[in-house]
Amino acid sequence: MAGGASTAATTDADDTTAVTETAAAETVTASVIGASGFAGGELLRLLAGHPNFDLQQATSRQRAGKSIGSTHPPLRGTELRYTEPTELESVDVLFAATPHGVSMGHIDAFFDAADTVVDLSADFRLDTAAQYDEWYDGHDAPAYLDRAEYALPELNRENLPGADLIASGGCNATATILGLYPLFEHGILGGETGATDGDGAGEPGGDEQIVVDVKVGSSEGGAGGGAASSHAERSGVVRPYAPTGHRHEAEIEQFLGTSVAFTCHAVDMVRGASATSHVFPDAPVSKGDLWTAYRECYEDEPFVRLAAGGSGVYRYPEPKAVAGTNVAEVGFELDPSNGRVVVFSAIDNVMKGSAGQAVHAANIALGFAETAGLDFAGLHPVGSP
Amino acid sequence: MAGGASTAATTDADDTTAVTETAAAETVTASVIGASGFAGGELLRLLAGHPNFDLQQATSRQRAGKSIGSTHPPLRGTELRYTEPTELESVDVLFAATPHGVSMGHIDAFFDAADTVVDLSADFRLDTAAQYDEWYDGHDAPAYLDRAEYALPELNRENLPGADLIASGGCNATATILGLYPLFEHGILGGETGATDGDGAGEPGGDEQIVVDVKVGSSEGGAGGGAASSHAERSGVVRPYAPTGHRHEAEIEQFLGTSVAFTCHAVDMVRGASATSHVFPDAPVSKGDLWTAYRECYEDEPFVRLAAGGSGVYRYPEPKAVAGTNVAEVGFELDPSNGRVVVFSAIDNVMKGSAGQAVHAANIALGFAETAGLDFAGLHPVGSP
Amino acid sequence: MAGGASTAATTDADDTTAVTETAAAETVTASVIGASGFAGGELLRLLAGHPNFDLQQATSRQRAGKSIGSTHPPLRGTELRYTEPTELESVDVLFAATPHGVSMGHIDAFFDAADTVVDLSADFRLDTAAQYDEWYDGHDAPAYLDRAEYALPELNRENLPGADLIASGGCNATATILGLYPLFEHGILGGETGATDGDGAGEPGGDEQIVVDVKVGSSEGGAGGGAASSHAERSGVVRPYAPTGHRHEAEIEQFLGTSVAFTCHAVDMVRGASATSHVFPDAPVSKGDLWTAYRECYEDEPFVRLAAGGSGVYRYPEPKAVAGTNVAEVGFELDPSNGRVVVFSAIDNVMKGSAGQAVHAANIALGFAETAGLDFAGLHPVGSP
Amino acid sequence: MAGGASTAATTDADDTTAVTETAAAETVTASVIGASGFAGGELLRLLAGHPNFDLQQATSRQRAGKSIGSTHPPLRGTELRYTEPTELESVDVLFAATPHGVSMGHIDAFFDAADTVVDLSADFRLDTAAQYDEWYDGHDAPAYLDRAEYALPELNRENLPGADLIASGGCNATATILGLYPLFEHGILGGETGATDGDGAGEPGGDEQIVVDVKVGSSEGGAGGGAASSHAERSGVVRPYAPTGHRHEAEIEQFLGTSVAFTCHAVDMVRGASATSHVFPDAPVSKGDLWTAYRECYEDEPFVRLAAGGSGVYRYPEPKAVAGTNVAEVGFELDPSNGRVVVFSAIDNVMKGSAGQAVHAANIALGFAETAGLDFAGLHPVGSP
Amino acid sequence: MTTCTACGADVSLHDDLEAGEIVDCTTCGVELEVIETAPPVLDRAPELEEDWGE
Amino acid sequence: MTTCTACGADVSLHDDLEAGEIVDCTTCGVELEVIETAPPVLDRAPELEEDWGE
Ligand SMILES: NC(=O)c1ccc[n+]([C@@H]2O[C@H](COP(=O)([O-])OP(=O)(O)OC[C@H]3O[C@@H](n4cnc5c(N)ncnc54)[C@H](OP(=O)(O)O)[C@@H]3O)[C@@H](O)[C@H]2O)c1
Ligand SMILES: NC(=O)c1ccc[n+]([C@@H]2O[C@H](COP(=O)([O-])OP(=O)(O)OC[C@H]3O[C@@H](n4cnc5c(N)ncnc54)[C@H](OP(=O)(O)O)[C@@H]3O)[C@@H](O)[C@H]2O)c1
Ligand SMILES: NC(=O)c1ccc[n+]([C@@H]2O[C@H](COP(=O)([O-])OP(=O)(O)OC[C@H]3O[C@@H](n4cnc5c(N)ncnc54)[C@H](OP(=O)(O)O)[C@@H]3O)[C@@H](O)[C@H]2O)c1
Ligand SMILES: NC(=O)c1ccc[n+]([C@@H]2O[C@H](COP(=O)([O-])OP(=O)(O)OC[C@H]3O[C@@H](n4cnc5c(N)ncnc54)[C@H](OP(=O)(O)O)[C@@H]3O)[C@@H](O)[C@H]2O)c1
Ligand SMILES: [Zn+2]
Ligand SMILES: [Zn+2]
Repeated sequence: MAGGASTAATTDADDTTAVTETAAAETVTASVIGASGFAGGELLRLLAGHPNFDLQQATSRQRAGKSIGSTHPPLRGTELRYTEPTELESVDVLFAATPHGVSMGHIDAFFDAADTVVDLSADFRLDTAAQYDEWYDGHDAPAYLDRAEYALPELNRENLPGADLIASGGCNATATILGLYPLFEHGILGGETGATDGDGAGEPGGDEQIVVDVKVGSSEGGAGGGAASSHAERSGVVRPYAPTGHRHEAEIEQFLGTSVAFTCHAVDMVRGASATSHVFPDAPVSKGDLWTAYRECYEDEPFVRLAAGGSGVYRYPEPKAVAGTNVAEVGFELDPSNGRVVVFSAIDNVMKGSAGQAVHAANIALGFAETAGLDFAGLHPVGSP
Repeated sequence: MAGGASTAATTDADDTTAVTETAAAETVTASVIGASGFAGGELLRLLAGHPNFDLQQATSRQRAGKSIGSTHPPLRGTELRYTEPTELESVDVLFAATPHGVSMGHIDAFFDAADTVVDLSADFRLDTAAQYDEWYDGHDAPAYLDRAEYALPELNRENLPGADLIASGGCNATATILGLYPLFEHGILGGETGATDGDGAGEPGGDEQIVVDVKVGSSEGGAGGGAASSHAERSGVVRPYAPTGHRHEAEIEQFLGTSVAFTCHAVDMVRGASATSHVFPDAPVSKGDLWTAYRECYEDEPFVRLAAGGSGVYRYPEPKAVAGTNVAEVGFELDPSNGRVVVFSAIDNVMKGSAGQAVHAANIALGFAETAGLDFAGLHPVGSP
Repeated sequence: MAGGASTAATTDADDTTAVTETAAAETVTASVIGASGFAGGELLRLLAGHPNFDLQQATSRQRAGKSIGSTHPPLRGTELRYTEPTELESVDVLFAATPHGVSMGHIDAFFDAADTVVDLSADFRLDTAAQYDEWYDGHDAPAYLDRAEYALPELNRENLPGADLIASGGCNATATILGLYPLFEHGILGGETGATDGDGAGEPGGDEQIVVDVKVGSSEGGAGGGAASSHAERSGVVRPYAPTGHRHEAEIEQFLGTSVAFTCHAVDMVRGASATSHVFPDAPVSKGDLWTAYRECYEDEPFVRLAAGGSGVYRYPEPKAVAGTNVAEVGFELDPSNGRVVVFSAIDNVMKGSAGQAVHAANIALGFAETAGLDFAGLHPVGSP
Repeated sequence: MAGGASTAATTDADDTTAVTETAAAETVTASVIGASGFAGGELLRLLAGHPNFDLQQATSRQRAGKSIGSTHPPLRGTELRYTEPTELESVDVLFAATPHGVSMGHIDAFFDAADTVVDLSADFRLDTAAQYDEWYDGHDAPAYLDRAEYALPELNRENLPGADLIASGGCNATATILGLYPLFEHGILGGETGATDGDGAGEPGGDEQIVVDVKVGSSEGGAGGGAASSHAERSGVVRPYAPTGHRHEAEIEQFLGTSVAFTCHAVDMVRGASATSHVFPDAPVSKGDLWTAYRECYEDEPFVRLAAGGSGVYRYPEPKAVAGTNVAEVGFELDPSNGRVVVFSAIDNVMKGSAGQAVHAANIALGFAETAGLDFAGLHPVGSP
Repeated sequence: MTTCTACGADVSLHDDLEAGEIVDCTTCGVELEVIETAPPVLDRAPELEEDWGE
Repeated sequence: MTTCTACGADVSLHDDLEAGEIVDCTTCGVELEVIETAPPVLDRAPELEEDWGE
């Protein structure tokens, strides 16, 4: 017998010592709904290696009774088996990694089972039912929208301690917002009006045309499968899959206070989302101004890494440099011929774009070390991860 | 209308007729300089299957004496061996597929050997020496610039018959120009001033901000190799390799009469270039207007195929749908939320982006059927070609 | 000797002559059952470019009424639409590219509609009903088994002229048999008993242990899709998918007269099948003996190319060198330390492994030029096609 | 600033404290020779996250003075810079990840600088100078061969405590040996004579023909690059790169006491080595016998995971299931038709095949926890890592 | 021949067309529903939110 | 704890086991059917010819 999970167990043991020393609140119980999916599987992996979480249940309707390692190779050898989502036991924290619409339909049941709910879907990210009417098919539990805190910790971590309904930011939105935020924060975009105020309700910006051209990997589509996402059809693509009208625009607009012209392409990788934002500030900026803006925003951030030129092979953000990690790479370049700023941001959609961000947010909400369970630094070389 | 198998079928029929009618001019001799490279190898392949060309020499300094099949598997079994580029014999047509700067340095020798020179490099694409000073390191043979005809046959085929120095359009420029041209041609962009007049010297357009976000395969870098383009480092990337300042901007601007904000990413494919252009017309347009513009420009083109929505897996242009072919897929979508038009164009950089376009131009210059030698319709399924 | 561009050139010339000479038999009508699948789509593509076939119908139950280009990008712009397989019109030749079991259930209806049936499935490949009982779930129409001719033209083309039920050889079987056949033919394996006699009924060989280790692309699984063959799960694999007991063993044994120890791995490509056969001849052989055996078998074959050492990057057979073509690359190496012969063979499973081989067989059966419609020589460079 | 590396840095700081508190043996200093390469970079990453190592120097001749993060993205933000290998400072342990031949030429200098040398190359893996004459180009420092301990901890961990010259097992050899060892250990292969005795000097086995068919990723070739390993040429291959005569045969034979018929293919992944061994035991075995053999050998091993059938997508060993980890997956299947046992083993060549195995061996040699620094469990989903 | 309501191209239709049948335009690919048959009248078919890759 | 019929490893089972339930062995992965519950008896579950990739 062998591998990851058992190693994690040893680690747990060591940490247990630490736990004994500090305080009872140190370890909390947690379950994952939608654990057989890609985001849910990542949550299982992260919780297994996390010093402060004790995993109780993992749900899957289709695989109930099977071991979690039968789906997720890194968890092979683990004894835990999937249970039905209708058989939730009491835990401190419930992570929901189900498709859009599921959490809003079961939120009462979730709170019956847990004190804190961390939702990875879009169900509680927007502020108002009206937004759900506009971008989705309405909302089943609008009463919870006020209670929910959107979580993109770099921008609003102050809102998270003690939050009991956390709406973890979406993958493409996270990449885009992290890339553009310093420009708004430092007044390079948005005039005096556009800055966000930390609760996600920015004032409307000017009439900037912000073009965001996104490239994503196949894991964004989830574990389902189907002819269009088969290996033969999906390999080697540069395929415009959301030419316009991507729902994450709603989140971006809510957070940055400006709309974006957003286009999404599927490319040949499994993990990764890369956003290239093309913006045209009203007033000229220098590359030094940009460095100042980005450094001031992110230099103390444990999960943001700046890459904006430099030397060697890896000069700008790229998804494979952050694959498997909770790190967002952010960078920029200035186009002297037209005053354009090109902003690049790259994340692993299954980590910083979903499960990692959710754990990060939970760490803050529950008072754990922010980086607990999230310290994997990535691999080099790595192919198309 | 356009494309694939149907074109091939029609072509066969037409050619047979043509063959019966015409005569001696039917077959010309041709040689390829830089034949061991990617574009040069493709030329060898195309000429071998072309009814009107008789291949004489293929040059490579490093592989002189070796058979051309030793480098290019599709040519295995062929008797031809590489020769030194200094030992050119007389031919009707010389194709040069050498790195930038080589043709301009040897252009006199090229014309000593041949009546017609088709150059695949950027050496004769720009109109003036001043442009070479601005975008490159100047020009060695500026006297030839007037003589050269830029070749992007869909836009300026009328200039090509009889041309004796042909500068085949660049890969990323071709993709971009084919995507944007109908918008200028139909006044959707460029006001009354911006339209091109067919000789590549457009009038300056308005102050549109045209963002062009390009994704390219590794064959654009040529056959060289090196640590950064090794499989381990280059696999699975979404890597900003020309964030700003790409030299093809010069060509695009020369042809469309407007500058573009251009950014290029390397992605994980070998053949292919995909350009996504984001534009904001001054006046509102409908999807019907767009269809009219694109259909009028391209419906009779043998090598342009429109893809703009529809159903199935392949709804918009994508490189793998045109891999191995001389076809450019062009499509568009309208973003109702901000009046943006998103234009997608996809080509095989080794075909429509270089060797195929060069043969197409030569066909026109020499009075052959336009599609001669270029009828391969592509593969389905295909992975990351 | 054989292959690529040279073949194409010769073919063109020959065909022109042939066309002038012959007459009415020149063009026959054909339909494809299962045309929305991978093998069926390839048939459509090949028939569209074939000088002697006139495509009538393409069936798909799920896509009836839709254009064939909606599924297969190379056929975009073609007017033909899918029809129901129950509405077959009369044609000369019917190609069936349906899953195992369909043809045997509809064979009477097929012959009602057509004079000649070319089946790409395994339904008529084996000689006896007993073999279907052993390897499959029995046979529905055993009376047709005697009438059917197995088609692997390099080995039994003499059986094909005039055949009216053709069972096109399987992909992995084709790769394996083409690799091993010269060893049996030249007595390097099989003693005096093992040689095949052309009708697929070889005498049992000796007790050689022949290990065949196969690597295949995802298109072998067909166009279906499903979670296991999704891009995210299927990318980057070296996955043993048929560790033992692959059904193609039956075909190989029937043809070579010896059983093989056969194991199949899925690897990260879409098109391609590569068989590495490890054999231990009883008597020592030299590399010269091997060259003699392989050259004598294959030097006149239009679709077999030998690659067994040499220089450059492409020294041994590999699938990407033959992607899109009907060529099989075959090669070998001698292991002096243990007398082993390692045989490599590589094909494109959608071409030489199914649709191309079927057209090749039909060409022979109907008296057309063998290479008609099959002259594409492949691409270089090419990625993971 | 951010990410993995800073976390690692913090850890280092903490550990320093720990060192002062506990005992001298707790934390040792280490340097890496050849740190800009793939194996060397992985060592840097592992040592940065290891509780018992304090990294001092990382050498690169070509990048001396540059930061280690400039080459290896996971280490971005780390302050350490490359130094010349000629400027080694004193450390407890020196890891050498240089090409074959370098360590043997500098071994005296290495021992001048360090008490313990862990070499990742083949320079000290074989027992005798005669073997180096046979398989390599002789040996420069044969006197050290007796002193060196080969390290494949699952098989000979008892030899490692206190060893001061460790020759970490080769990647393909490790995969092969781990797969076959239980068969010899349990007498399924090798008769009464073939079992190894733990010091790598097995008795000669019987005359089994063991065929080992290996598939490897591009990182096995190191960070160099070159035309043949460029992305365009190396993508999508199933390329026989060592048809016969691979040098790892020497290691395998030395350890298992039997020769193997060994063939290596390059496939399209970056990290990973997969060995499929086909063996024909003299006496019949059942699948239960195999389970007993493999479970008894490996059930307590922290880094071996058995996968031999089961359900779901991941049924047998495959490289992507272990990418980034020090785990070897081992499995098997029985072929009832011919008594063959097919053994599959899969590792990450940069981890279990080199850097991970070296750290594992060092952990044992120095008395640390075996799994220290090696607890990453891998990713799911993951593409072509 | 009938005109596609989306792109304006001609759409070729077979003879025994039935109302309610879905065909696609070979130029733009949109799915069109046959509303009437003699003469043929086509309208944009209701968009199935078909998954096509993500 | 019960023994897997395929690989011989221990299989951990939860308390409210029901006959007919399918579990998999965490060592070898085979699917096992619960034949009896007190004490638990497992047998190899009938193999579904599940597609797992080709
Ligand atoms: N993948 C990403 O990159 C990403 C990024 C950001 C956010 N997200 C969000 O994370 C969520 C999960 O995404 P995913 O990609 O992991 O999807 P997925 O792979 O399809 O997994 C969905 C999971 O939910 C379960 N499930 C489905 N319907 C359910 C229902 N009605 N009740 C209970 N469980 C149900 C499924 O298992 P059973 O059907 O067996 O119960 C499965 O475990 C989505 O909301 C997605 O938008 C994903
Ligand atoms: N690859 C593309 O997608 C693409 C697209 C559009 C345009 N182009 C243009 O096409 C040209 C060739 O590109 P490529 O990608 O095929 O490059 P490549 O693979 O690097 O090939 C270059 C060829 O030129 C030869 N060569 C190099 N220097 C030479 C010299 N001084 N004199 C004579 N021959 C020389 C090389 O062979 P020896 O060194 O052995 O002589 C080789 O055959 C370039 O100008 C490029 O910009 C390429
Ligand atoms: N792919 C290869 O590499 C390969 C190689 C050698 C041989 N083959 C053989 O070729 C055949 C087709 O393989 P494929 O990979 O192309 O499969 P595929 O992609 O799954 O296509 C199957 C085709 O058959 C149709 N079909 C399915 N069931 C049918 C039925 N009951 N009646 C009529 N039509 C039916 C399907 O369309 P509708 O469901 O819409 O009718 C589809 O057009 C198989 O027998 C396979 O073994 C394939
Ligand atoms: N890659 C694998 O999968 C793998 C697996 C098992 C074992 N190994 C073994 O590990 C070793 C390293 O392999 P690799 O793949 O990491 O190779 P690599 O990527 O080519 O790296 C080689 C390293 O050695 C340095 N180097 C080269 N020549 C040197 C010299 N004469 N003196 C000092 N330093 C020198 C290089 O840097 P500078 O040139 O800048 O000094 C570089 O840092 C090899 O012996 C290999 O056989 C590798
Ligand atoms: Zn239309
Ligand atoms: Zn078991």
